[in-house]
Amino acid sequence: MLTVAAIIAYLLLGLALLFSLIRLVRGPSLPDRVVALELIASLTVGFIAVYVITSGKTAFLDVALVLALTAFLAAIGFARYLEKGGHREDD
Amino acid sequence: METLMAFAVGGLYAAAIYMMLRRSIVKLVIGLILLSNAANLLIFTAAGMDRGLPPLVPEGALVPDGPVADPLAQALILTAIVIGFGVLAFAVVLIHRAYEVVGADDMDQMKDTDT
Amino acid sequence: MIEFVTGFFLIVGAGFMLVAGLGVWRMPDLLTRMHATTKAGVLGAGLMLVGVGVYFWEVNVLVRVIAVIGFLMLTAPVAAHMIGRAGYFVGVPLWEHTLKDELKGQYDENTHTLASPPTAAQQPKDEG
Amino acid sequence: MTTVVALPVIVPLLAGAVSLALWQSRMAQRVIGVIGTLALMWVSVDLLLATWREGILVMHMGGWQAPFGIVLVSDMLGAIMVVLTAIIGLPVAIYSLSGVSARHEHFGYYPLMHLLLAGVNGAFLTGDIFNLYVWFEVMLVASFALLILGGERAQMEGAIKYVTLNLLSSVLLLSGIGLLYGLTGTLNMADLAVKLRDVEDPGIITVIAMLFMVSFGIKAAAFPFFFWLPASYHTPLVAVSALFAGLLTKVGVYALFRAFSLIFDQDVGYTHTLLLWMAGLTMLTGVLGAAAQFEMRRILSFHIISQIGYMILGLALFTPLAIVGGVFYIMHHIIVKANLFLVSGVVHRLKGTHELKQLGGLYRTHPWLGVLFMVPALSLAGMPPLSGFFAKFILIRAGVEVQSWWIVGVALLVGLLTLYSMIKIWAEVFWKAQPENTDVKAVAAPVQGGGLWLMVVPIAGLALLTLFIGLYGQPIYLLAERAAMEMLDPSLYIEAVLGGQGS
Amino acid sequence: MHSLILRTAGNFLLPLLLLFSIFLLLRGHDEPGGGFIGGLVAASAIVLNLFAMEIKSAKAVLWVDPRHVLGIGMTLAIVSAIPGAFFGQPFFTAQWFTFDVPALGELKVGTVLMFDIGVYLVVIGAVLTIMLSLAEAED
Amino acid sequence: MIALTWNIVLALIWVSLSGHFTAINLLIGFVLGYLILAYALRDLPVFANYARKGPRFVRFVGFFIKELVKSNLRVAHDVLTPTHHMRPAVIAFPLIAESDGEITILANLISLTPGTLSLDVSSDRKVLYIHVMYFDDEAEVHASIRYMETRMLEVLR
Amino acid sequence: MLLAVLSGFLLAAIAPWVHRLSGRHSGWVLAALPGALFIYFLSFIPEIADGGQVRFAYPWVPGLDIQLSFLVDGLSLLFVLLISGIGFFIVSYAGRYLEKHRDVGRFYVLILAFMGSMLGLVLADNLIALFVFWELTSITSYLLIGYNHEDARARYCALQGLIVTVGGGLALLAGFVMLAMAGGSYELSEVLAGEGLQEHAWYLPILLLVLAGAFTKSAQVPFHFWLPNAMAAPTPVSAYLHSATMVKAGVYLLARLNPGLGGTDEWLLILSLFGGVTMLTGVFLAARSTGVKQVLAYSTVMALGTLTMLIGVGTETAIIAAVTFLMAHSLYKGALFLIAGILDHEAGCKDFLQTGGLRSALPVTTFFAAIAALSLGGVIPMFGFIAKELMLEAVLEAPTVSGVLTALAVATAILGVLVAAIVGIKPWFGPRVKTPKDPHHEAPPAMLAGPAVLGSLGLLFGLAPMLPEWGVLGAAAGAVYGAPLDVKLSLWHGINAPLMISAASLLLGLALYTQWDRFRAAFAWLDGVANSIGPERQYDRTMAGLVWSADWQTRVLQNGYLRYYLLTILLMMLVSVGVTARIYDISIGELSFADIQIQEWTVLGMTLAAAAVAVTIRSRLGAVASLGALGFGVALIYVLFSAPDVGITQVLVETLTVLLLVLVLFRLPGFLNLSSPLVRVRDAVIALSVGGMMTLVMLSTLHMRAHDSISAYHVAESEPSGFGRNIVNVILVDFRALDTLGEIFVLALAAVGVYAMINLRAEDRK
Ligand code: NA
Ligand code: NA
Repeated sequence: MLTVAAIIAYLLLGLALLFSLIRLVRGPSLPDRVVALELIASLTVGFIAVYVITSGKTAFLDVALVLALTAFLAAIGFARYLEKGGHREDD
Repeated sequence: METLMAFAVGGLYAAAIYMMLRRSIVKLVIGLILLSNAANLLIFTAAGMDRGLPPLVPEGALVPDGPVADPLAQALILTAIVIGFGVLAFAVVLIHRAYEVVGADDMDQMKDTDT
Repeated sequence: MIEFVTGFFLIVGAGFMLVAGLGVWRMPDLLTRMHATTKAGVLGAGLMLVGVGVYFWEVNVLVRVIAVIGFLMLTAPVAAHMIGRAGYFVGVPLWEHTLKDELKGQYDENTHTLASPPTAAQQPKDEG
Repeated sequence: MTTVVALPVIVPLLAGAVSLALWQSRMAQRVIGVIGTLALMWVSVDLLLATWREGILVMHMGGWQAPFGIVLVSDMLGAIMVVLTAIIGLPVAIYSLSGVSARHEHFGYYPLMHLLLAGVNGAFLTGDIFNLYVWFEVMLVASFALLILGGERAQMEGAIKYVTLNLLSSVLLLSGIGLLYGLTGTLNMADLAVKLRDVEDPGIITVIAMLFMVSFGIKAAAFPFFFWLPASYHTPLVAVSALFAGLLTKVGVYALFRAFSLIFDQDVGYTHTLLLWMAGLTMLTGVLGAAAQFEMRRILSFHIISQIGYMILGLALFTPLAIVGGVFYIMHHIIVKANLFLVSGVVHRLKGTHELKQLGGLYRTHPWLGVLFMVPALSLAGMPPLSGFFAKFILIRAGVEVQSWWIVGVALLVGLLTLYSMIKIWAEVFWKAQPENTDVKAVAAPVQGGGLWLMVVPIAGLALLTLFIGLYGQPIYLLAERAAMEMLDPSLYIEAVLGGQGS
Repeated sequence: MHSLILRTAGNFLLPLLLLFSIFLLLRGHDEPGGGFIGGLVAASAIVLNLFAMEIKSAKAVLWVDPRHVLGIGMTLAIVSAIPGAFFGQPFFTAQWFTFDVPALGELKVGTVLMFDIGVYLVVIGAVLTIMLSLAEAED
Repeated sequence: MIALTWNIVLALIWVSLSGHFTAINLLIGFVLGYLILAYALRDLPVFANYARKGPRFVRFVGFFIKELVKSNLRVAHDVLTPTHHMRPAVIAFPLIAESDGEITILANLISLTPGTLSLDVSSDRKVLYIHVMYFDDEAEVHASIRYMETRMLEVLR
Repeated sequence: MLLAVLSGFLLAAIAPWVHRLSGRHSGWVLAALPGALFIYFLSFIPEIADGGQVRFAYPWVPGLDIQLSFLVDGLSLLFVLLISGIGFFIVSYAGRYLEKHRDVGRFYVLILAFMGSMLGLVLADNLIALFVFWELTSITSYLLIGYNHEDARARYCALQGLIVTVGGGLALLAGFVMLAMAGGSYELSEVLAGEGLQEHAWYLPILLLVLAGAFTKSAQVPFHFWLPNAMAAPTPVSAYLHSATMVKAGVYLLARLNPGLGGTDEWLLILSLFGGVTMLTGVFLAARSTGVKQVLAYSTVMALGTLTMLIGVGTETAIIAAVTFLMAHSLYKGALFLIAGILDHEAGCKDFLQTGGLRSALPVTTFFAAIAALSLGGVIPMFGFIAKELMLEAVLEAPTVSGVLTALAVATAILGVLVAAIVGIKPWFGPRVKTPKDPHHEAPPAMLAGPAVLGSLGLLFGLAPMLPEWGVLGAAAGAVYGAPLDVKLSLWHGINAPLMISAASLLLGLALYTQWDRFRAAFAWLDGVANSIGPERQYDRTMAGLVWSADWQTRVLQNGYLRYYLLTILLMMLVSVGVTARIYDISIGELSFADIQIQEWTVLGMTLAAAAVAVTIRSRLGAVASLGALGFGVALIYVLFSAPDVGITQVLVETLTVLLLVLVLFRLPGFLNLSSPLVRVRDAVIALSVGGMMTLVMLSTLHMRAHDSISAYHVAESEPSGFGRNIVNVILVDFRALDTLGEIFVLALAAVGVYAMINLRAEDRK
C-alpha cells in the first residue's frame, strides 16, 4: 500500500522534475531559470520525504532541513547579480 | 545499480571533458565542476552502493543493528567534495582575474606565456 | 491506517508538486510561474513532510518536520520576492494579458529605491 | 619513539597556521619563515638519521592500527625526499627575506610557502594512497596561490593552464584511488600491495595503473603531459620558481617511484617499458624545448622536464643500480635546479630582465656570480666532478648493464644538449658584453634595495652542497642504495607498516 | 540592493542558522553533521547577511577578519593533534576527558571535538574570506 | 515579548523540576506555563493580551492553511486546464503593518496564499506591491489581503 | 700523489690573490708549482726506467667502483713531465705576455686548473677518474679559449671546441662503462691486464665509442676543424693546450688502451687511415694558411694524425716512433707557439705575410725559431729528425695498407718541410717587411726562456737521444706496447729508405717554399668547397638544425593552446588505457539493470539531464543554474544510497558554488560559440570515448572486486573506540583525521589565494 503510494509520489515528482528542467532550459529569462531551480530544490525535499518513509531512516531528514535553509541562497545570489547589473542579454 | 551508475558517471566524465575542451574559460570551469562530481560519484559507485543503510549507530548501541553502507567511502567523498570546492573557488576567481587582465573569455588569447 | 494517511499525504503532496512543475512549465510569464512554485511547491513539500511526521510520529521527527516546513515557508517567499523584484527590475516582460501594473515606473533606475504611489499611500489611514 | 616521523609535516603546518593567524605582522612572518624552515631542517635530518639507524619507521596516526587509520611511513626514499624539501625550504626562506617584496609578504607568501612544504612532505611520508591525494592537493593549491602572487597577466595565463592540467591530474588520481578502493577495499599502500596480489585478473590492475601513470606523469611533467610547466614556471616570483623547480615535479616523480615499485609491480615488463619510453621522450623533448628558448627562466623550466626524464629512467630500468641512479638524480637535481632559479633571481635583481638578448656583462662586473652559476649549471649538464655527473653516470651504467642502448644514447645526447643550453646562458648573460641598444626601461629598472647578500648566501650554500656531493658522493650513494634496496623489496615496507597483521 | 524583506528575514535567519550550525557541529559525532557541515551552514548564514546588506556593514557585523578565523581554526586543528605526543602516543591520538555534570550525567569531551571546532572555524574563515573578497571586488 | 519570556522560563523550570530533559517535556512545560499565565495573571497588563494570543494563533494557522489549500486548488485548476483563466495584475497595497518584522511576515504570508505574490515594499515602507493572479474585483482583493493583515497583527501585537 | 694532482686546483683557487700579492712577478711565483711538480715527477725516473710502476689509490665513491687511483708508468711519466715542464714555461711566459691584461688573475686560475686536470687525466688509473679529468680539460679549455669573452668570435670558437670535445667525451663515457663491464673492472690496469677484450662481443662498439672520444679530443679528421678555431685563445694557452697537452689527451688515451684494444684489424685500419689522412690534411692546410697561429695549429693536426697513425700501426717501431714523435713535437711546437706569441707581442704580427727580415731586430728569437723549425721539418741533427725517420720506417713496415700510409707519409714529409720553412724562414730572413709594430728589443727573459729551453732541447735530444730514451721514452714505449721494448734511439741509421725519403722531401719542400704563393693560389678554390661541405660547415648546420628543430618542436608541442594540451593528454590516456585493456583482455561481467527502482531512474535521469543542459545551453547563467540542479541530483543520489552527511555537504557546497559562480560571472561576457561544428564533433567523440573508457574501467573493477572493505573495522569500532555514533564523522575526525587536516588546509590555502588574487593586482603597483 505505502509502496504503491511511494511509487506514485516518485512518479509525480519525476514528472514535476521534468517540467522544471524544461523551464530551466527554455528560460527565456534568467529569473525564469532561477524559479525552475528553486522548484527543483523543493522537489528534492519532496524526494527526500518519500525516501525517508520508504527507507525508514529519519537521518535523511537532516538533508531536507539543510536544503530548506540554504537552497534559497542561490536565488538570492542570482537576484543580486541581476540587480547589480549583470549581463541581461545573456539569454 | 552500480552498473547503471558506471554509465552515468561515464556520461558525466564525457560532459566534463567536452566542456574543458572549449575555448571559453567559463566553460572550462563548468567542465571542472562536472569533473569533480564525476570523480566523487565514481568513488561512491566503486565502493558499492547500498540502499537505506546510513552508517549510523543507534543511540545506546555499540554497533549498527545490521549492515550499513561503506562509511569510509563516504568520508573520502566528503573530503574530496570539500577539497574540490576549495580548488574550484580558486579556479573560478582565477578565470575572473584572467578575464580582467586579458579582456576576453577566449583561451586562444592566452598563449603568450608558452613560447 | 497510518500507512493510508501517510500515503494520502505523499500522493497529494506530490500532486501539488506536479502542479507546481506544470505551472512553472505552462504559465505565461515569470510572475505567474512564481505563483506556482511558491505556493504549490511549499504546500506540496509541506504535505509530504506531514506525511513523514504522521508516519513516524516521534518527537524528534516531528520537530524536524516542523522545522523543515517552517524554513520552507520562511525562505520560499523571500526568494520569490527577490527574484520577482530582480526580474521586474531588469525588465522581464509581463504577460500581455496583465490587467494593471502599478509598479511600473516606480523604481529609480540608479538608486533602486522604490516609490509609493501617492494615491495609494493614504488609503489605510482612511480605512483605519 | 616515532614522533619524528610526523614532525616534518606537523612543523611546517604549524608554522603556516601560526603565520597565517599573525598575517598582519610582517616581522612575525619573516621570523617564522626562517625559524620554521630551520626547525624543519632539524627534524628532517633527525628523521633521516633515525631511518638510517633503525630502518623503516612508521607512525600510526591517531593510534589506529594499519590499515584502518592513516600511517606515516619514513623509509629511506621518503626520508631522503623530506630532507631535500628542507634543503630547498631553508635557503628559499632566507632568500625570500630579500627577494620577496613587502606587498607579497602581506598577501601570505610565507604561510603559503610553509604549507607548500607541508604538502610536499606529507606526500613523501604518507603511507595511505588517499592521504597522498590530500597532500597533493595541499601542495597544489599552495602552489596555485604562490603562482599568482603578483597579479601579472602572464601569471594569470600561466596559472590557468597550470591549474587546469593539474586539476585533471588530481581527478585522474582520485578516480584511480576510487577504483583501487573498489577493487581491494583498502587505502593503505602496503595493504594494497598485499591485497592486489589476490586479484584474479591482474589486467584491471594494470589498466588502473595507467590512470596513475598519466596522473603522476602530469604532476611530474613527463612527456607528453608536461605542457603546464613551461607555460607557468617562468611567471611567478623567483623564490617561488625555485621552490617549484626544486620540489613540485619531484613529488610526481616520487609518486611514480612509490606507486610503480610498491603497488603496481604486477607486470613490470609492461609498465616499466612504457615508463622507459616516457623517460626517453621526456628527456629529448625537454632539452629541445630549452634549446629554442632565449629567456633564462624558460630555459631552466624546460630543463626541469628533460631532467625528469632521467629520474623516470631510473625507475623504468628497475634494476638496483638504476633506482640508485634515479634517487641520486632526484637528490642532485632538486638542489641544483632550485639554485639555478635562485641565481636567475639575482640576475634579475641586478639587471631587471631574464631575456638573454638584453643581458650581458655580468662576468665582468660580478665574477663571483658567474662562479655561483657555473657550479649548478655544469652540474646540471652532468659535468664532472659535480653532483650531476655521478647521477648521470649511474644511470648510464645501469642502462648499459641491461643493454638498453637507445636510452643510453638519448641520455648522453641530452647531456650534451643540456650543456649547450647552460653554456648559452653563460655566454649570453656572463661573457657577452652588456648590449648597448637594449630596451632601456627593462634594463634600467632592476629592483632596488639592499640585502643582496641574503640572496647570495643561500645560493652559495647550495653550490657548496653540489660541490660536496661531487667531491664526496659516497654517503649520498649509500643513501640511494638503501632506498633502492627497500624499493625493490616491498616486503620490507609491508612488514614495517602492517607488522605481519595485515596479510 | 536594499530589500527590507530580505534584510528582516536575514536578521531573523542569522542567529537561527548560527545556532543551527553549532547544533550540527556538536552533534556531528553522533548524527549527521560535524565541523564541515556546521561551518558551511554558518558561513552560508553570514553570506546571506552579506547579500542582504552592503559589504561594509556586513564586515562590521562580522567584527573579526575571516582570515583570523582561518588562522585560529588551523592552529586549533593542529594543536588538537599534539597532546597524544606528550603521552608517547602518535599524533592525533584522541584524548578523552569525562566530566560528571550534575543533571546532564556523564559528559565526554575530547581533542576530537577541538579538532572539529578547528575544522568548523576554518570552513567559516575560508568561505567568508573568499566571498567577502569577491563581493568587495564587485563593488 | 515579556510574557513569552516568562512562559519559556516557566517551561524550563518545569523541565528541571520534573528531571526529564526531553523535547516533549519542554513542550508540555510550555503549554502548562501558558495556561497558568493566561489564567492566573490575566489581570496584569503585561499578560492582558497573552491569554487571547493562543486561540488567535491557532485560529490564524487554521485560516492560513485553509487559504493555502484553496489558492493552490485554484492554481492547480488553472494549470491543469488547457486555457488560462487568470487575470493577473500588479497592485500597490497600502500597509498598516509598520515594523520590519510585521511587514516581512505579511509579505511572506501573502506570497504563500491566495493568488498573491509580494514583489517589493516601497522604500518609505508604506506600500506593498503585490502580483495578483485573479484580479476580478479590485476591492475584494484589497479586502481579503487586509483581512489577513489584521488577523496577523492581532497575533503579533 | 693526490696532492700533486690536486695542487693545480688548490693553487688555482687562490691564484687571483697570489697574483694580487706578487704583482708583476706573479708568473714566476705561480710557475713554481709546475716547476716543483716537474722535479717531483723526475724523481720517479729511476724506478720507472727499471720497468717498474707506481700506483696510488684513494677511495672516492667505492659503491660505484670510483676511486682516485693513479698509475705512474713510462707513458704517464712522459706526459706528466711534458705537462709540468712545459707548464712551467707557459705560466712564467704568461706572466709577461698578459702583464697588462686585466683578467690575468682569472687566467692563472684556469691555466693551473687545466694543468691539474691534465695531470689527473694522464695519471688516472680508474676509468671514471680519467673521464672526470678528461671532461675537466674540456671545460677549462672552453673557458680559456673564450678568454676574450666579449669577442663574439671567441665565444663561438670556445663553444665549438666544447661541443665537439664534450660530445666525443660522452661517447667515451659510454665506451668506458662498456669497457669496464667487458673487462670486469673500472681500474684501467686491471682491464688492460685481462685477456680477451679483443674477442669480446662489445669490442667494436667499445672501440668506436672510445675512438669517438679520442678523435674529437685529438682533432682527427673530420673533427679537426675546432682546433685552429681554438687559436682564439691567448698565445700561451694555444701553446699549452693545443701543442703539448690537451689535444694529446686523445693520443694518450689511444696509447694507453693499445695493449688492451690494439692489435686487431679494426684498430689498425681505423687508426692508421684516420691518422694518415689527418696527418696529410693537417699539413696541407698548414701549408695553405698564412696566419701564424693557423699554420701552427694545422701542423699540430698533422702531428696528432701522425701519432694516431703510428699507434694504429702498432709495430714496435711504430710505437717507439710514436713516443719519440710525441716528445719531439711537444718541444718544437711549444717553442714555436711561444715564438708566435713573441712575434705578436713585439712586432704585432699575426700573419706570416706581414712578416719578414726580423732577424736583425730579434736575433735571439730568430735562432730559437730556426732550430725549432728544423726539428719540425725533420732536419738532421734535430730530435725531430729521429722521430721522422722512425715514423717513415714504421710506415714502410706497416703490416697492412703500408702503401697507402707510405704515400700519405711522403706527401706529409714534403709539405712538412714547406711548413717548417714558412715558420723558420719567412718571418726572419729575406727582405724586411714593415710590421704593425716596430720591434725595438728582444722579448723579456720570461718570454724567451720557454722557446730557448724547448728549442735547445730539440737540438740536444737530437744529438744525444739516449737522454730522453733512458727512463722515459723507453718505458713509455713499453707501456704503450704492452711489453718491455728495447729502445735504442740514434741519429744515424745509415743510408736507408727513410733517409732517402727525408732527403728528397727536404729538397722538394724547400722548392715548394719558393713557390709558396703560387701553391696557395693553386688551392684557393678549396676554400669554397670547405665553406659549402666542409666539416665546420656541417657543424654549423647541425647546430642550426638543432635550433630549428627545437623551435619547431616547441611550436608544435608547447603551442599555447590549453585545449590541445588537454587533447594530447586525454588521447594519450585513451590509448594507454585502451591498449592495456585490450592486451589484458579485461572482462566486465554481466550488465544488469533489473534491480533499479523508479526513484533511482528518475534521479539519475535528472542528474544527467542537468549535466546535458549545462553542456549545451547557450546561456552562461543558465548553465550555472543547471549545475545547481545537477548538484541537487547528485545530493539525491547520495541520499538514496545511504550517505546523509555527503548529501548535506553536497547541498551546501553546491549552493556556495552557485553563489561563487554568480559573483564571479558578474563581469564576464556571455558564452561565445568559438568552435566550428567539426571541432565540436571531434571533441564530442573524444569526450565520449573518455567517458566510455571510465565506464569500462569501473565495470571491470566492480566485476573483479576481491576484498571486503577495511571499513568493517570502522563500523565496529566507531562507538566503542571512537565514542561517536556517526561513523562517517568519526572517520573524518579520528580514524582519518590527517585527511581532514589536509583538507581544511586546502580550503584555507584556496582562501588565501583568492584573497591575494583579488586584492593584489599588478596594476596597483606604483
Ligand atoms: Na606539480
Ligand atoms: Na576528511
